[in-house]
Amino acid sequence: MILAQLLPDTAVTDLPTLIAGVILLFAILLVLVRAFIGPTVYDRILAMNTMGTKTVIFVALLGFITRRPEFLDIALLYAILNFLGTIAILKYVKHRRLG
Amino acid sequence: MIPDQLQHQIPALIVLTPLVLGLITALIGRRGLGWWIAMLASLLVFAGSIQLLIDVMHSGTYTVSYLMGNWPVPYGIEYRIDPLNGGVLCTVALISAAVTLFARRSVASEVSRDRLHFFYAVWLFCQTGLLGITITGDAFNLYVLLEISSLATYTLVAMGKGRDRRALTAAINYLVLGTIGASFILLGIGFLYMVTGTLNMMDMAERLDAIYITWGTAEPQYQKTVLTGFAFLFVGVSLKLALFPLHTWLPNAYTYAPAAVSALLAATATKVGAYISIRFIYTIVGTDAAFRGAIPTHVFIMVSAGMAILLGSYLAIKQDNVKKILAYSSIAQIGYIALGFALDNKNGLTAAVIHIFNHALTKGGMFMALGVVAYRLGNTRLQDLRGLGRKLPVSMGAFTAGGLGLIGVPLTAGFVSKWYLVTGAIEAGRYEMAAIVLVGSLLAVVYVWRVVETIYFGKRDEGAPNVQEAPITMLVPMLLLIGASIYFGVDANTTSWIAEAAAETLLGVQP
Amino acid sequence: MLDFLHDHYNYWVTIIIMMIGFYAVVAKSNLVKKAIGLGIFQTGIFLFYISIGKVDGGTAPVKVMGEQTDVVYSNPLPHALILTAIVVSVSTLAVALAIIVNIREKFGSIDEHDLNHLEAEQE
Amino acid sequence: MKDLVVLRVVARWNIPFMVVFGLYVQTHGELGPGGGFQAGVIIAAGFLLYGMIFGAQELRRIIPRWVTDIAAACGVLIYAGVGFWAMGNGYEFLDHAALNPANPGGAEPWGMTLVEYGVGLTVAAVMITIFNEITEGTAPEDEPVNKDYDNPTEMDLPRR
Repeated sequence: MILAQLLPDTAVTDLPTLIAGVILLFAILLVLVRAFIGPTVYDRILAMNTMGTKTVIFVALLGFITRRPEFLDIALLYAILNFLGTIAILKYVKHRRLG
Repeated sequence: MIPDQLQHQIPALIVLTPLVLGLITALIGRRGLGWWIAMLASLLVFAGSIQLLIDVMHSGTYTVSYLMGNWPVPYGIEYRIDPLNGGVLCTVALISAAVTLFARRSVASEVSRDRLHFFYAVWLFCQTGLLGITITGDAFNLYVLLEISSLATYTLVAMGKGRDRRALTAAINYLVLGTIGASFILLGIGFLYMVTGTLNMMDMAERLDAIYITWGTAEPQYQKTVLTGFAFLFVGVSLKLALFPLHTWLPNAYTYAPAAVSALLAATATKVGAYISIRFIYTIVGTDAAFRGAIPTHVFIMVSAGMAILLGSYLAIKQDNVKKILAYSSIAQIGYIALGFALDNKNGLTAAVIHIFNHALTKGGMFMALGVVAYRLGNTRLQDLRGLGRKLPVSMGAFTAGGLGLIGVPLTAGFVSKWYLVTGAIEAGRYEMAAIVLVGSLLAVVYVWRVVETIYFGKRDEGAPNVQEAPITMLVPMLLLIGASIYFGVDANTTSWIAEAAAETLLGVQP
Repeated sequence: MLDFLHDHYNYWVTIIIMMIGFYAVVAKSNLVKKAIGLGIFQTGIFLFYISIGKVDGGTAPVKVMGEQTDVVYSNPLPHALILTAIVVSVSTLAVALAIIVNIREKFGSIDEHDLNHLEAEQE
Repeated sequence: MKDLVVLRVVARWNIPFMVVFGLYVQTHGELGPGGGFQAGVIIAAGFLLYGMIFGAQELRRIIPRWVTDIAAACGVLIYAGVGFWAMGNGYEFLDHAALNPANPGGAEPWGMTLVEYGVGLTVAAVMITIFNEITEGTAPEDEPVNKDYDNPTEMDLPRR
């Protein structure tokens, strides 16, 4: 439903991508549940990292559906920042410092 | 005198000079040059703003406009100066120049030496923000500059940590409340942008007028979005302005900041807040929607202002730290300004505008006098001021003269603004407000007398450190401001000319 | 009722996020949590701005390559405004954290109740 | 963390691409999503990754503090300089037509590009400065707080 609202008049003909989007959102939801219940910090970090990966794919998919290849740049950027963020959090948890 | 080319660029230069010189101060680093650059910037800005005000008052339309990047009006950022702007701009520039001169010795004694260049860089950024707010004609630009000045202010207040660590908690309190206020302003501007599709203040005002007309049938109805946006804006600005129930950040921030910062803040920051409310109520949203729409805002402001005058003065009486007395007195004085622009007539608005200027002079001078005390004694507790009148005759004399201005004794600037205010209140049929103003003056007598009595009739403790009069660089700006407040009390022609012109342009009366 | 909720869902999201942040600012006594709350509060406002820039059927405001002329773009102005506001928000967070670090050094605590006690003792 | 082979190799291979991607976003900003602000963050991200894996000392060795300080100020001065150039030539502040009076429309992209380069320089420098400020004062290398990955300590468990 959200997807249909995001893309009112773009090609809804490519149903497979729409289904892929919905599945991705569901996967993000599952990962979000893991991030909440936890139990250790590492579970949460893994969950957030996975969620970032899903977001990268979702942005790329969105670009594919709306026929805007520029979205790939954003996906690439988000992949970099996600990687960096995960490393930073892991390093902080293990060493209690960033430098 | 000034080449035409340069004169045309003055509105942009007023904001850019402190910004660029502040950056250079930060870049040059530890050479002791900071104060000189800050002084140079303040003097340039002061000269520019006087020139600009003269231009405005002598131009037929009472406006000077400058287009950033030469983009046509609704699209680009416009700097637009009218008498209200120009007056507030000159006030800010004058106070900044005077306080910068004062700051040299005062700040050197309160801020560690290797942070001095940083202090003056932030000091200049604070001026950039305050000057920019008054000069800009673009709503979002106003928000950005407001945040620049606020961020600089939080940092400056926190710099008082060397003398008293409570400066830090005061700064974080101010930061939390100030950021919430600024966010509300951002949200309010967002609502107005959503309705009008423009950010230029004049354009916004015109489009809002058009919306009111098409919306109104027999009786004007105001769109809920506009009123919601206005409500957010008003609450946000009131937080910045420290209008009564939202004033809680103010006393500690003023008390524990370095002396020069207290003087700058008390004299300019809240005044600029008052300017923003006047601008939004009168120019953009319009009094029809703000006062006579679904929400009678002026009644709220009057109640808050009345409470501010009475409770602010009452709390000032109860304080033991003189800086805190002045801080609570500032809350009361903000009440007078707010009352002035809530009256919605020419005399009330004139009172608000003129009191912005007069109170800035008076309070700036008084905080400088306390800065001298802090410079010589290290603190400003009331019991330590006993008998200082003989030791520091000039500063304490200036303090007393400023105190008379707070009370509103004839021949001081405070009297002029209170005269207009009481006239306006009676004209609007608000006799109870006129009564509150008079009661507030009586309360001011009490708290000023409490300090003056301690200064002149108290006995100095045995073995109290011997103190001398302050160095000349601290006395000159203080006497300048206090002298100006007395001069403009005796000869109010210039200030009332500008303030009345401002009130007329705001109320839409053809000059 | 459901339509009312659905038609204004961007407002609801904004309000909910703002109130979560505001709750953190008001209810948490840890100063760092207050600063995070302020960040959440402002994020709600950013989302509000972004949502009012949406044009029905509009695509991202990046010029479409090729010869198409009938492309509808979303309004890019709120995006530009919010980029500025995000910078402001980050600066606010930085200033807040710097002050909190100083508070930790001078008072030895960043809990508001402790700070109130310490200040009262100093009086 | 430089004793971890995977991270070290990944970083070695990734950092050049991150910086080049940043430059791409910077130069390509007017045609795609991006601009000086985003580019500055991406370039700084590359250096930050280097700093996190090889240590902040090492990062400060290749980019000393004075370089970032000057770069940050220079970026702003480039921005302001474009504006002052216009002012000096009798145009309004930041009127890019001053760059090429013969063809004002054609000068607009030039002005914007210069301004964006200034923004990118400042943002990259400020991001690295923030990283330096955060890591300054921590010991160069110390023992990991938690070496036992299989048995998380109390610190790793969620707190109430």
